[in-house]
Amino acid sequence: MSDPRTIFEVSQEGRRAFTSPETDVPERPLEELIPAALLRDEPARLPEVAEPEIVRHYVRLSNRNFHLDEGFYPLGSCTMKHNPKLHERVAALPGNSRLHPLQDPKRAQGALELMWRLQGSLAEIAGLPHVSLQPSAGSHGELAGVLLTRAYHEDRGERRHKVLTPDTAHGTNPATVTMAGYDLVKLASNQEGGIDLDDLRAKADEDVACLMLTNPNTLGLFDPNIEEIARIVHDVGATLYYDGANLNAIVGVCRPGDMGFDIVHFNLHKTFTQPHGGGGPGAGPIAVSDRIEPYLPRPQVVRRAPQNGGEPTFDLDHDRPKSIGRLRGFQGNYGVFVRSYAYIRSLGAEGLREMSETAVLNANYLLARLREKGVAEYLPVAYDRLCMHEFVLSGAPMKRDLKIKTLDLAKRLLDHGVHPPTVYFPLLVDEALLIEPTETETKETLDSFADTVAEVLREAREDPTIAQTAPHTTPVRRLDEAAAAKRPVIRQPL
Amino acid sequence: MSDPRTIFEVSQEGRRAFTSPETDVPERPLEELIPAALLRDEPARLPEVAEPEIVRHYVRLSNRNFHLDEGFYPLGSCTMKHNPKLHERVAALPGNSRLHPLQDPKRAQGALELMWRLQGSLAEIAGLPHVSLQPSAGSHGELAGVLLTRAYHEDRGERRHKVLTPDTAHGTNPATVTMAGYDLVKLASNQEGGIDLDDLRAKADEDVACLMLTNPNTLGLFDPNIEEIARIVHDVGATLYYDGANLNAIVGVCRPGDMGFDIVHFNLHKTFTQPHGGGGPGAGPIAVSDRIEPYLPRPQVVRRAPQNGGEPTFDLDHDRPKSIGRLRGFQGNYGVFVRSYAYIRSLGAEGLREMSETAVLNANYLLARLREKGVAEYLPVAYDRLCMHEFVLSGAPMKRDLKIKTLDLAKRLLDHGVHPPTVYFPLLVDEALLIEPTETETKETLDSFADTVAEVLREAREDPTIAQTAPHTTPVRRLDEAAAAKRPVIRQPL
Amino acid sequence: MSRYTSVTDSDRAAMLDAIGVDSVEALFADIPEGVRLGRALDLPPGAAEQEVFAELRRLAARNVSADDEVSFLGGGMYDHYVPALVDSIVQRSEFLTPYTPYQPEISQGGLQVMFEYQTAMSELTGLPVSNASVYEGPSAVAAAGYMAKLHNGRRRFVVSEGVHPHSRETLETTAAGWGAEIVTVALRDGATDAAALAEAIDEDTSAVFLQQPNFLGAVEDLTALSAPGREAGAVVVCACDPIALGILRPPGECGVDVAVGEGQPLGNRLDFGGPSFGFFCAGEAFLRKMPGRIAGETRDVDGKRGFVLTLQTREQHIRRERATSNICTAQALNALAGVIYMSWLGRRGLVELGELLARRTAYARETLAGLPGVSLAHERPVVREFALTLDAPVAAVVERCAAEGVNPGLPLGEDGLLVALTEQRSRADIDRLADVLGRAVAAERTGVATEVPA
Amino acid sequence: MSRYTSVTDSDRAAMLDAIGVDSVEALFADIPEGVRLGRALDLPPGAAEQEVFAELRRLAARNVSADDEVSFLGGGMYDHYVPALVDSIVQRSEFLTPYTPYQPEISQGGLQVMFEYQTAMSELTGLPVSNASVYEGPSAVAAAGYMAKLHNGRRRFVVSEGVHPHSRETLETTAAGWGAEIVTVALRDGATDAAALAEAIDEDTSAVFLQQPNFLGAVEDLTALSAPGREAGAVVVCACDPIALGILRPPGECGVDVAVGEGQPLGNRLDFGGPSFGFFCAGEAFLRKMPGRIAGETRDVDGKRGFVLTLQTREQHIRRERATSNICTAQALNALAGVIYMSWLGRRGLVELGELLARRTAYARETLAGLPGVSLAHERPVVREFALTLDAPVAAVVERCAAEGVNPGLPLGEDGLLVALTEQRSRADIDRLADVLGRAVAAERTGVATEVPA
Ligand SMILES: Cc1ncc(COP(=O)(O)O)c(C=O)c1O
Ligand SMILES: Cc1ncc(COP(=O)(O)O)c(C=O)c1O
Repeated sequence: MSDPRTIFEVSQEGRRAFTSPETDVPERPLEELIPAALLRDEPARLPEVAEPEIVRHYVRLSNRNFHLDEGFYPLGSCTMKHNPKLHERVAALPGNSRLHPLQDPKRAQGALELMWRLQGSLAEIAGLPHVSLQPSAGSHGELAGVLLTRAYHEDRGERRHKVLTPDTAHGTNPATVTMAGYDLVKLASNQEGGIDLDDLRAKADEDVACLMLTNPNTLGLFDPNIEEIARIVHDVGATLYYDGANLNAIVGVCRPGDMGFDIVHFNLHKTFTQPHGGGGPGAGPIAVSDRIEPYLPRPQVVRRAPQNGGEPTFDLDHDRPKSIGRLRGFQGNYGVFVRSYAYIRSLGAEGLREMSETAVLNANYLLARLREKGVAEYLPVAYDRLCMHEFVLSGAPMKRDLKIKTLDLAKRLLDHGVHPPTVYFPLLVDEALLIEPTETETKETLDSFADTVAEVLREAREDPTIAQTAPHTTPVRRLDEAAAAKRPVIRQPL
Repeated sequence: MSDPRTIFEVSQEGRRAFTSPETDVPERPLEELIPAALLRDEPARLPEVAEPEIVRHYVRLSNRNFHLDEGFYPLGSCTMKHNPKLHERVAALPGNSRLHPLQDPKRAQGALELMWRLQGSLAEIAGLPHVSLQPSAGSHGELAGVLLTRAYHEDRGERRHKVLTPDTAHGTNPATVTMAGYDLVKLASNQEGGIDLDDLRAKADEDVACLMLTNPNTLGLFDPNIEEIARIVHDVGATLYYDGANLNAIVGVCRPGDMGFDIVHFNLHKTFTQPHGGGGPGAGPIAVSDRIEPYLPRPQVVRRAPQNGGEPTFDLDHDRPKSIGRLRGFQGNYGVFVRSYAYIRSLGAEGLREMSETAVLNANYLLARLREKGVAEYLPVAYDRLCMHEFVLSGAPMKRDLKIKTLDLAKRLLDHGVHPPTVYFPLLVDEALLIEPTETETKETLDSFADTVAEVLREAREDPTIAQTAPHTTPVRRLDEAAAAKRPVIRQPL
Repeated sequence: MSRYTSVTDSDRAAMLDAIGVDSVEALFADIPEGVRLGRALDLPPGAAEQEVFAELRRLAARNVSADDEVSFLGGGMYDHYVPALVDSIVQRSEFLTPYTPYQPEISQGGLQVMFEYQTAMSELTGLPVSNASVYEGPSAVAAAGYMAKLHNGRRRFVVSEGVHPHSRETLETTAAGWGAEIVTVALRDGATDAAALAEAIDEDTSAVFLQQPNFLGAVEDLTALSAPGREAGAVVVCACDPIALGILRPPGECGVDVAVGEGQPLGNRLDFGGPSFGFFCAGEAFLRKMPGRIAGETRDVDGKRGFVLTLQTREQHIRRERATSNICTAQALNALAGVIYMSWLGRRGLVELGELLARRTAYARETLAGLPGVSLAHERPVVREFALTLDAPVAAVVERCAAEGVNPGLPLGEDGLLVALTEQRSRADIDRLADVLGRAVAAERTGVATEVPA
Repeated sequence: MSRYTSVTDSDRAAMLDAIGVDSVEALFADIPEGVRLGRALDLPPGAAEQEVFAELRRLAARNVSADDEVSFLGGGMYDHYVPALVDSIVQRSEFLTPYTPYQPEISQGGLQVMFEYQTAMSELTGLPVSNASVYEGPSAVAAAGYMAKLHNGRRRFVVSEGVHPHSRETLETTAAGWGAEIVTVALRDGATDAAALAEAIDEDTSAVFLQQPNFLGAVEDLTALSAPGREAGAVVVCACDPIALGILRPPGECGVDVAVGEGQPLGNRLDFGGPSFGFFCAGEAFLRKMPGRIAGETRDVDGKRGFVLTLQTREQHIRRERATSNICTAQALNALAGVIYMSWLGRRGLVELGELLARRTAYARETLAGLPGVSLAHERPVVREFALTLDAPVAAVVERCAAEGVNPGLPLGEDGLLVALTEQRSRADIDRLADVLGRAVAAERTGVATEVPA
């Protein structure tokens, strides 16, 4: 495939796809309406292209993406499960897609009821009574959670400046801690990949505002000491925050609220199958306990008791004096709520539990299958236990014995038409590969992935250079990321 | 790419994508409702696959198609112009897509008005006053046209058994003649690629019912003798039929009715940009003169004068005693009508003429450009004149001097990511290539096509085997069509 | 320049220069003065995308669609739920925009889809040969008539009155071309009169035409009805509701030679009657006489599996006037929707759907027949559609129901009503119909002088 | 097994066997008894696709969308026409379903889109650096505040009252995290009071926040308003309506350091407020402090052009607590819609659209201001939105208009109304608004005791 041109390079002066509606009002010169000094001298140099070439340009570009509807996508921590096509249909209903966010709640009852029902479902799933749908993604939920913690403590006249996160934490956790104005304190992991309780006891003091945890954690392991952890954290008056990115492992089996978490965020674009869109949109609703509720973001979707025997009505409650305030404009990513609500309605209580059970079954089967194929010799599992919905392999022996790094393996997998697992995360595992198959994959797909990994290792035994120089069949091959960062070219010169 | 499996090979017993709505009525055993003798013993062996794998299967299959949104598609006689995305949106409006064909006309006024307006637009474009939208494609329109001719003559007590078609005619013309119970008489072409008038005069007698013509014809040439041809045909009392497949050359410039044609079919999936869908759907409305009108298919969409000063209403008129009757169920391919109507509204009178002018400009430019590139030496134009919207090259010199056939050139073009022109048609040109760029292509695209053809010829001079064994980069290479026809495997053994 | 063309003024100048003419006019020199239009077309000016969309929205809003009322309309097309995955796949440019697969190497997607479709239809009908689609139902019946004529050269068609009126009329229209005689056999108690049918068949009979279930919804005894035709060497043709074939004995097991029908119920939208697709299946004997395209499996030069259009005697081929049919562009995209839908239903889903329909239909039939002034037009077994006789003028009754947002079905003559169900009509909808229809019939029956709502 | 999973009973048996456990239960052994749910979730049972669709259709039907009334609502999101090609491209699985492009070799489509988007936004704002999107408008303003803090370490924000209330509140919420002080500067005659602004700015001021056009629709003199902030070493941030930037002097030419805003008007649906995208552009000085993703051009080992995510200090990287932001999943698909829309409008279309809006808005403003009981809240120049003062309670007036199918705009306080236009509101629509609003105001003004329709 030849180097693709950008839409700006396709552009030819004078072409256009847009036809303006006729000017049905007086054609006054613009300068009469707006002082010339405030007007542009030159039009913005947007592309000039007719519809057929715009379509071809983006269709061709689209074919340079690997995607979930094309093949296996076991990207750990991202829960790349199938996105039901029904969800796009319901999100596109004019009553949803054409509804203005500032429409009077009286005339948006369907949307508010859907949000209210979704809040209820998420509360039941989290085991925590109160939900705000506002955050736009997981990290936004994290920020909300830490700001809620701050509001909670300040309301009690407490000043705390530390937040704890384990060394297995996802990068957004520490970043959130800093953004929210706290000092980060890292916790060590124990032999089993869980929190080192002694380290926790040592660090948990009155200055600690919160412990942010993922459970199962980013190793795909459920921390069996969770009750003790909660006890320790609560004893020092801190909050326990649940990073919901891994919720897909436990829905209907156990609930963060029952584990003692005070605040939970959901990634609707993971567990509840909002398509990822190549980097968003998503949504990161939060569920909280009673003591945190007063501080939830404004506005809240509420149900008002039926007036004079009629139907109950739904409204936006802005009157929340202790609220941390808004985290964004309007009511959140409603289009995402529609999809996730449709998903919860489609699966129901039983289906949701089956979803998690199958996710865990698929992960453990794939792990076993890889072992069968003798992969373990070069890619041992980091923690030799049953895993939950994902597991971590270490590429250290492979690097030592076969001279191919985890990165090389990943790039070689591209030539086999599968998306590589998450690589070099979590940080505490050397040459880590984080593998999450999800519940929507078939046994055949898992088998063939295991065969492919085994095949790449076999090939490397014979000739490591093939993997070292992979990929070979992709639209472009390894790219010079260093140069890109050193001399950034981040827009087209026109 | 490995051999793709069929959906039946993907199937695994017990899997499913369908969830049945609950049975909300008594669950009576089927045998109570329908005698067992009339029931199936075994379920039909349809595939058993969950949604994620159905989606992947067909998405992957789709990527084994070349398509118009991917690249240049100069398939002569097929008018592969851009399909505006707006048309899919309007066709999908529930008021259109969810309208039952047997809805009472009173409650389908919007649909009937749209059809009535489309009839009017097509009548104006054809220069013939009466239109029936019923035929499902061009050949269906041809059949209608010949049956109308029969009805017209029989109504006048005439029995005629011959239909004339030129040797340049598309295969559907002769096939139609036979299906309609007529004997085919072929007309020779003259030096300029038009009808040989002497041959026509010789063959035009009282037994001739109709002359079927395409103008511009399949050589892309406009027959300047059209008025004389019409005179000859009408003098013997025959009808003159216009195969509208090439209408894209002349819209707004001249009209079949004004040339003397009695009956015209349109290919809405060509001139009026209904997407081809890999072999349909299309629509083949017909326009006719006053003397043919009484015989038009039933029902006709009509407008009824406003009752008591109200709006005019639209209706289906079944009361047409002389009608040839139905050609199909219901009212025709309405979804196609919606798209074509949107297209006519988008372009308007001026835009439609510009459409044809640009189609002709693009064709002549591409022809000139190929000449410039020295292609003419091996691929001379069959008739060295200005062409209309398409033109024919002969691969005879190329075959003789470079040892590559038209088929080889076509197959080699596949490796360059363009769709080949129509090959070996029309039949009277040796090693024919029929090239139709359409108006929606850019000058750059035409230039690069010319370069590509020149490059293939250059390559063939050095090494003809490359083209002879092409394609090399497609999902499959040349296929054994003979074996397929000799030992047909036309369904999967289960 | 429209929004779909790209020739700028400077492009045009350069292009004319390359061609060697000085104006676009000059390119049309071959067109005689006498036939030139010499004026602009009398059509409205072009409009912006949003304006065209707005106009079409206004028009569409003036139709009462299956979204706007509780509809029991059937009679050949049925309001089944079309799963979202069908739309999302069918709308892909890769399937939506290519032409008929003339270049198999770059058309494997479409060709394999045809092969899968043919397999599924062959399973459904119990016949070994399926083509890749014809236009739609009634013209498929007519095409079967033409194939019968090619097969046995006879010119006499015996047609059951249970065959859809549109199919019978279409058969007549096209048969007129080669002057075939058509004999219609009446129904008895809602089903084809077997004795009368046998009566009507003779050794000049080219084909016998049946429908399963028939136009009044009755399940026919195909095995019994096929026998006389086969003995007389006639081709036995049966038009079928593909959904009903999910539970009914397939025509191929009943002595039927050719099974055709309207494919719309298989994952296609109503679209006010089209585009949908017609299916066309037959026995081995007809392999080389089939109309339309057929995809076949083969190998490429490297031995790789692939698919091609095969058994073609059409279009750009020699002996063109000897083609077995003139059909060229058919309904590939609609057949694609059909095979996706069948994969979605799956082996068990197809049966579950048929059973659900049969049960809800039985419930509806009993409920409605229990209404005063409403009786069954026949008591034959049915799958998803049945006919009623009203003791009131059906037109007026329908208007009353429509005024309450219910479309009770298709009027048959003065007092008949054809009621159809799909899985989208719940028991609650049926009860609603019973209530509305009951009151409508009562009002019209007792002839109370109430204004019929327009 | 749901319709989205494929593990049959025999699959499960084989899989458990390979794992070496005898039940799925066993896989959850690590979960302590004490925290197990031990019951089914209290949620309704699952439903068929058609049932879920029907339920969501019922809910959606209870909203009054921009399809159901003539709406002049704006205030941050605007009802522009979204061309069909945007939907058809954005809905392609290739764009809809991949994750963030962590593997550039198989993500060139998405990465090049980001690069094109960054170029277009840079053109629109007149600033050299754009990221690939943030969540939406108001949180983009807050993100700019955090970047300013990283840039100059100061903790004081001076905010014009012309900045959207949602943006100001979001800024406060997040600034609370690092304890910044926020000073609000009032408007004078509808625009930011330049003198008061200069007043409020001191050497501790980290950033100055403006909006163009401001919340009341007035076009601000950015050049004048930026000066004092720049002199004081503060970061000048301006939230912009991207459509207005088609004709207004770009912030980058007015001394603005950071231009952010709500991207919805660029080809994104209303969606009751999201998902859309926020844009974030800045001067070179901020290149390495930008939040979110940025795509950069580079070459592969064969020298082929390609694109990668660059300048990342986020997520799976070291020094994570030093990240310039925590944003991870952003709004890539919405930004894609944005760049497709901008390509569709094109260089000239963007200007034509801006001019059409300015002219229709001028017409609407004059027409409405001419109504008895209606006056202009300010007389500043506007592009597509303007504020009115009513001599009547706005809430009641809006209800009256709604009853006639017109949404006159966003109520401001007791008697203010913010009216917004898009190219979808024709002169006829404006005249309709004038008629309906005029009567509504008259009725409420003279306080006639007519029932306010609910
Ligand atoms: C463990 C974990 N936490 C947090 C996040 C951040 O979520 P988002 O990308 O929705 O902001 C992710 C996403 O990758 C994650 O995997
Ligand atoms: C010249 C000509 N006539 C007739 C036809 C038949 O039209 P359709 O395929 O719509 O039946 C075609 C289509 O290829 C054609 O090119």
